[in-house]
Amino acid sequence: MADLVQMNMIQALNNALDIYMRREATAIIMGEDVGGFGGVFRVTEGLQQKYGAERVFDTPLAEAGIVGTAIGMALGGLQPIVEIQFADFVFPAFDQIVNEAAKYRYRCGGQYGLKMVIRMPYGGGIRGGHYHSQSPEAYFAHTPGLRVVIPSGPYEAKGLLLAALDCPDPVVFLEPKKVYRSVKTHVPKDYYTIPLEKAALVREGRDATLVAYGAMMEVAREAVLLAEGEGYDVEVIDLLSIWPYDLKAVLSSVEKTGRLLVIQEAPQTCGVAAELLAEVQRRAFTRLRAPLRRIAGFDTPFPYALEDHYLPSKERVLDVLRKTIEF
Amino acid sequence: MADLVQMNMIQALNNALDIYMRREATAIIMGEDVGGFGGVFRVTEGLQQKYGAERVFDTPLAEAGIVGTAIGMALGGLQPIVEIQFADFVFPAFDQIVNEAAKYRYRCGGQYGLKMVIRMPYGGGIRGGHYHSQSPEAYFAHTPGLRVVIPSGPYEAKGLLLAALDCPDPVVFLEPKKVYRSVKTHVPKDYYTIPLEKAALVREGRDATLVAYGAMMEVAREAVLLAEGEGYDVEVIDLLSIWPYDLKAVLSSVEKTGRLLVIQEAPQTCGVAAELLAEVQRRAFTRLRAPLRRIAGFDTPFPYALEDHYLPSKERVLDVLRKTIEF
Amino acid sequence: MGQASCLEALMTPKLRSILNADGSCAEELRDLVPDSDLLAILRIILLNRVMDRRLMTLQRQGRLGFYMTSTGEEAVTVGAAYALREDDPIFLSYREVGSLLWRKVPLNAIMNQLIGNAQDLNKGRQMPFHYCFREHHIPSVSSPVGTQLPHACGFGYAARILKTSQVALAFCGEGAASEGDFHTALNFSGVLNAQTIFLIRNNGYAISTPESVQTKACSLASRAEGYGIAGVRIDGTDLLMVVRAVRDAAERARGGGGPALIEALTYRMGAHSSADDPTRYRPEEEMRQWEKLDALARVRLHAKWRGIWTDTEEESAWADAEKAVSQMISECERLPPPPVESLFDDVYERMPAVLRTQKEEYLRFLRDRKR
Amino acid sequence: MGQASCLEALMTPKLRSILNADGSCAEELRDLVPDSDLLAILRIILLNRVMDRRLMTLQRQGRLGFYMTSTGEEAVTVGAAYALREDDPIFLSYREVGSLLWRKVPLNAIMNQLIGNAQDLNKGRQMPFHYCFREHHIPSVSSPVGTQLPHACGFGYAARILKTSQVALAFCGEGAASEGDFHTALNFSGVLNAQTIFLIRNNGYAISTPESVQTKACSLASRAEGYGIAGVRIDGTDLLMVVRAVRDAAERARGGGGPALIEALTYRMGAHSSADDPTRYRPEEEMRQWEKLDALARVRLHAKWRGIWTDTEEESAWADAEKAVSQMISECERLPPPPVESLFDDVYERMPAVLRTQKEEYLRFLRDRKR
Ligand SMILES: Cc1ncc(C[n+]2csc(CCOP(=O)(O)OP(=O)(O)O)c2C)c(N)n1
Ligand SMILES: Cc1ncc(C[n+]2csc(CCOP(=O)(O)OP(=O)(O)O)c2C)c(N)n1
Ligand SMILES: [Mg+2]
Ligand SMILES: [Mg+2]
Repeated sequence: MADLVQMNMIQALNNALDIYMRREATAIIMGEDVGGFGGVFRVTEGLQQKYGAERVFDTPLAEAGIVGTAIGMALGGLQPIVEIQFADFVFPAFDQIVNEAAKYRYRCGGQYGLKMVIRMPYGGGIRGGHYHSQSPEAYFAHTPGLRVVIPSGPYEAKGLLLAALDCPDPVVFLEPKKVYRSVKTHVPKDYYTIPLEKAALVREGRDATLVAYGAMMEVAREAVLLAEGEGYDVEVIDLLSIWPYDLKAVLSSVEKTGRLLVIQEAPQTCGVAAELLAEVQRRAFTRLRAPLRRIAGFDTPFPYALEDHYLPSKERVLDVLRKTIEF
Repeated sequence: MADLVQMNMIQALNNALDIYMRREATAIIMGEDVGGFGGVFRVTEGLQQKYGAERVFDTPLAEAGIVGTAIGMALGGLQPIVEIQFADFVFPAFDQIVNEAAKYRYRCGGQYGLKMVIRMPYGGGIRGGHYHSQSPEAYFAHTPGLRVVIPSGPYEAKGLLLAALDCPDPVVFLEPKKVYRSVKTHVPKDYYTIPLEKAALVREGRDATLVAYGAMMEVAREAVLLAEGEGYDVEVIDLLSIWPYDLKAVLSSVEKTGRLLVIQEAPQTCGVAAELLAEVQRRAFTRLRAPLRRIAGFDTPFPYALEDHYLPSKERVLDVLRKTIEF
Repeated sequence: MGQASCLEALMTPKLRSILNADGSCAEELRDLVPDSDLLAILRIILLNRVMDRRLMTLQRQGRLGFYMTSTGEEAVTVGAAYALREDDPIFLSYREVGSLLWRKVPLNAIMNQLIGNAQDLNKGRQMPFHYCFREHHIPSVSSPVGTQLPHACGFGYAARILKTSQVALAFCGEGAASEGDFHTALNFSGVLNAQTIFLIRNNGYAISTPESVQTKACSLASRAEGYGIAGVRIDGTDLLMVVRAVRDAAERARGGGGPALIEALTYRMGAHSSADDPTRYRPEEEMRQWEKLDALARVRLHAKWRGIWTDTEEESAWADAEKAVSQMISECERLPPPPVESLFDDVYERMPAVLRTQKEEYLRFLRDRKR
Repeated sequence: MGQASCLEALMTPKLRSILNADGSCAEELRDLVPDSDLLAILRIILLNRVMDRRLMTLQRQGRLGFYMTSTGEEAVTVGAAYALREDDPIFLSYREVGSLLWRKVPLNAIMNQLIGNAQDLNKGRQMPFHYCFREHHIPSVSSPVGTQLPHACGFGYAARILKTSQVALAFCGEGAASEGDFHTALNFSGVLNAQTIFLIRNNGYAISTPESVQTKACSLASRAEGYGIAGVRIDGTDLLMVVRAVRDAAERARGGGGPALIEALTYRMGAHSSADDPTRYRPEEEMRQWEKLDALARVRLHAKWRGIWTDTEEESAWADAEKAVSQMISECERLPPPPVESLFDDVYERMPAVLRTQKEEYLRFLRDRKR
């Protein structure tokens, strides 16, 4: 078995980047403050020192420029790994992502493909208010041509990032910043990947299926423990790949349990949970024993002082689990 | 009763703008080529001549600048009515729309609000390929703080635009360009509004509820006629306000029919149809007689040569209606 | 240009300045800031520094979520506000509390925002520094840098059309000047002949990124030509020069003469924010060099040259500032957070039914839990 | 500057040009384009015009979805391609079919794209003009204007790092220069020292919008200074000047000397596109003035001055062009559209399960309908 090391998510991501940069001479890392400083969350720490300032470098403060030039670098034979400092600041680059990166392979009939990863910390729970808390995954999932991936812990972060880096499509890689330093787990020292488009069955259960991803996995785990205390046996799925996603895994779980609850921090309307509910109710209709449910951020901008109310909590999840199972 | 005039959607929109510009001296119209030229679709034709170049004017070619300066104009006491030449080109302005316009009122505790309308032609059916065909409504519906409105015909266009113009919140007003000149209907000559957040019950029926909006209303109508020929009695709802929307109207219809089909041209995943299905199955669960269904654009970029296959067709709608009703 | 050459630039004649190294200035330029105003400004700079020091400590104690100092840049932030009319809107970036202090925004109003408590005019919706004081003509601050620039342009157009004779001033950092919004704002302002001033606080750094990585341009003011608007580069630690440049630009804009870009060279003496550690990316020495050139040092020297400021006066001003800040902290810290129900307000002017349902369901959940 | 002053600008010494009004040039500058190349370029210009005329007609007959002419701008589009190395990528805006013709992209490949048929390398996915010819180093065109500029910058960085000695050239219109992407691309190119040339075809209009509404700047080339890169403004109807400017810039960039911005003044002689009617917004007279200055008129005059071009030769060149275009049309129009199944390819390198399900369900629906 591979050597295991204790790592938090930052270290796991840094380690994945290090392994990849060592292997692929054409890979480069760029973004605001990612160079000597190592990024505001230190994910790229030490990499400029190791791989030089031509391969790991700070950019001017302009997200459209970062993604736009990265596209050109990919066309020119480099493999850009881009950091957007916070997911909230990705929107100036939105056109370059949804109109350019997402459509490039399709629009030229496959003559070019863009092998690039756009990393960004996302999500709430750090008292960041409107602009340091958003969860934009649904915008990207609604955009054909992009892959959207969200790890929930250090192990997932390393394996998924390495898989994303090996993937020939543009990948939007969202990192739950609340989890960055909050847990340490055993992570294999060497190269490994967690395949894209595959969800992880985290816990088996009979009574209901609970799907979450990113920082909400922690909430899911805690809620399920509470539910266990009340005698409910809940199956938990970590979605990991948000799009394209593992519908099969979700379906076969719901076919067993007949009940589904999806958690997301993003505003509820047109979010990822809506997508799962819509698709699952269609395909598992006859097996359903209760309305499929979701717990999401409210349809308000992300608040500052009241963020604990805004974010799905284990108590709310328990409440809905209870209602779903007792339906 | 008010005088009625035959108008196509372009004329109805132009007429609404004319009425509003006459009434509100602080209203201004800006966008690419909207001045002397009257816009590439001629929606603003004649308005610069009437209201002067300080109130109706061409801007430089930069959508972020258009929306960004419009926000400032609204703060400064003007009421901007902005045209984005095609919805496909709104993405450079995405940050200004989702991070600024959408959050402005909330973030300052209501000290300022932005009374502004962002108009844009959207949707397929004109052989516009990737970049003259997109339907971005879900991006905006997923963004709390914005209102999203889509008329389906000339009558709706005028009444909804006048309501949007009277609304104190920023409204993203999407105009189905395929319908721009394709139908003429009787439209009241004078001022009237169609309230926001209200759907229209277009046809009553017992067997299933069909929800659509924008250019898809035409497809819905045609499909329902075909279905009628097969003996199915389908209720049709024109959503009109995409967000915030009239859940009550949809629910009470589905509670009656037990069946729902939603049509959208946008890519399927995380679209508006997903939202409706998710919410309706939760709230009308015990009344459902068949899986709720949606017909949407495929999860690919919008194509050029094969757009007739991409767009939901009346035949596909009929096919799913049949399957839903015979479930 | 990197920070070294930025220092050099402060010395070159191309850069416009008024104050001499010894604190003197040409006699006829004194009137730019009469003695009484100079004293008021000096006191505000002291207050600014006390706030920076005390609130940074508060942040370290975990009593404040986040903090950003503006120490060193007060000649720009206070000077610009001073040079404007009271009803000219100022679109802040975030590092310009000095402008608020000149505008006489109450200290408690500022602190309530920093805390996000029940009295915060923003209703606790935003992180510290995202001020909005409509009464004082301060529109809402947002994090994404540069987004305020087109707003200021649009406001400046509205002012022209509505003949309010207001001039909108927008601050941004030299980092923010790399964003697309900078480009569109400046270009639109020329075309719209907006009554707008864009003021770049070029403090040498954007977090860890030095100006040399931000652009290869020798000066950011040189961008003005590419938009057909006025451009000037000034010594941003020279209060009189700041006042003159902003006043000139405001007068021209008010008279229909068009917008202006002012690049004010200054230095971020502190960390980027309470989350930052600048020793990781810049030499101590560089920071020390700037201490002689910083806003307080230069304004103080000038006031002494005028003979209107003594060490005793300074001592008592520091004491006043400490007292005011202490009072502000103790009064504001006591206040409760905003009520839960307020979470759902102000998304729209009137709450839509779909959102009311979310609110009701959540409040019911809270009630049920209590039972 | 509006169109009137644009015309003036063509006459001013500030604007760099080589060809004189009578078609002559300084003897030592002839070698910029040797006689044989000049003839080849002239023939391409004729071909370009025949395509424009014939395909516009085809469009009016409903046999082509959309068309855009580039008549008048060929000195820039052909000249720039000529001045580059064959493997230098050209990032097209959309009005540069001349570059493709110089690169010897087969006429049928161009036409297949315009039609979007089964042989289109883009598989019928995009509107006319959204070319991509990887073999000829032509990356994919996209509608949103200006988005190609950062791509060219990034490619130019890759070329430097990978030491391919390629230079990336990006075209854009003067309208596109107002987009944020212009700003970030040029600024990044300076900082990254990218091997990139930005070439603005300033043809006076963006659809109906004249340059005077696009910017208040006197010249777009003046923006170069604000990014610390080289900038030059040239007569874009002067083939030799275009070749020289692009060649100089390419040599400098290849040698590590950094990027350049070239503003080439030209004129959009036709409508914006087949959907446009320019008589609604510009005077006939203005158009007529430009006929004397257009690329064909000036290159022809120069070729005659060199004594290498006669009316007879021109006649036979026109005939050749007509023939080639006729053949292209008839061969390409015959081809069927792409197969339905192809709709789902190339979204990702491998089709994901969720998309395969959509494909299978749709193909099943089609099969069921047929029965
Ligand atoms: C669009 C966007 N991208 C990134 C950030 C993160 N960020 C916050 S401040 C900052 C540096 C800003 O530097 P500058 O504009 O020079 O202002 P200064 O902090 O020096 O006053 C960055 C990168 C942001 N706030 N907005
Ligand atoms: C982002 C974006 N906004 C709007 C448009 C619509 N549009 C297409 S071409 C054009 C004018 C472009 O003018 P210019 O850049 O000068 O190029 P030219 O057509 O003159 O060659 C406009 C506004 C677009 N394609 N992309
Ligand atoms: Mg700075
Ligand atoms: Mg043009």
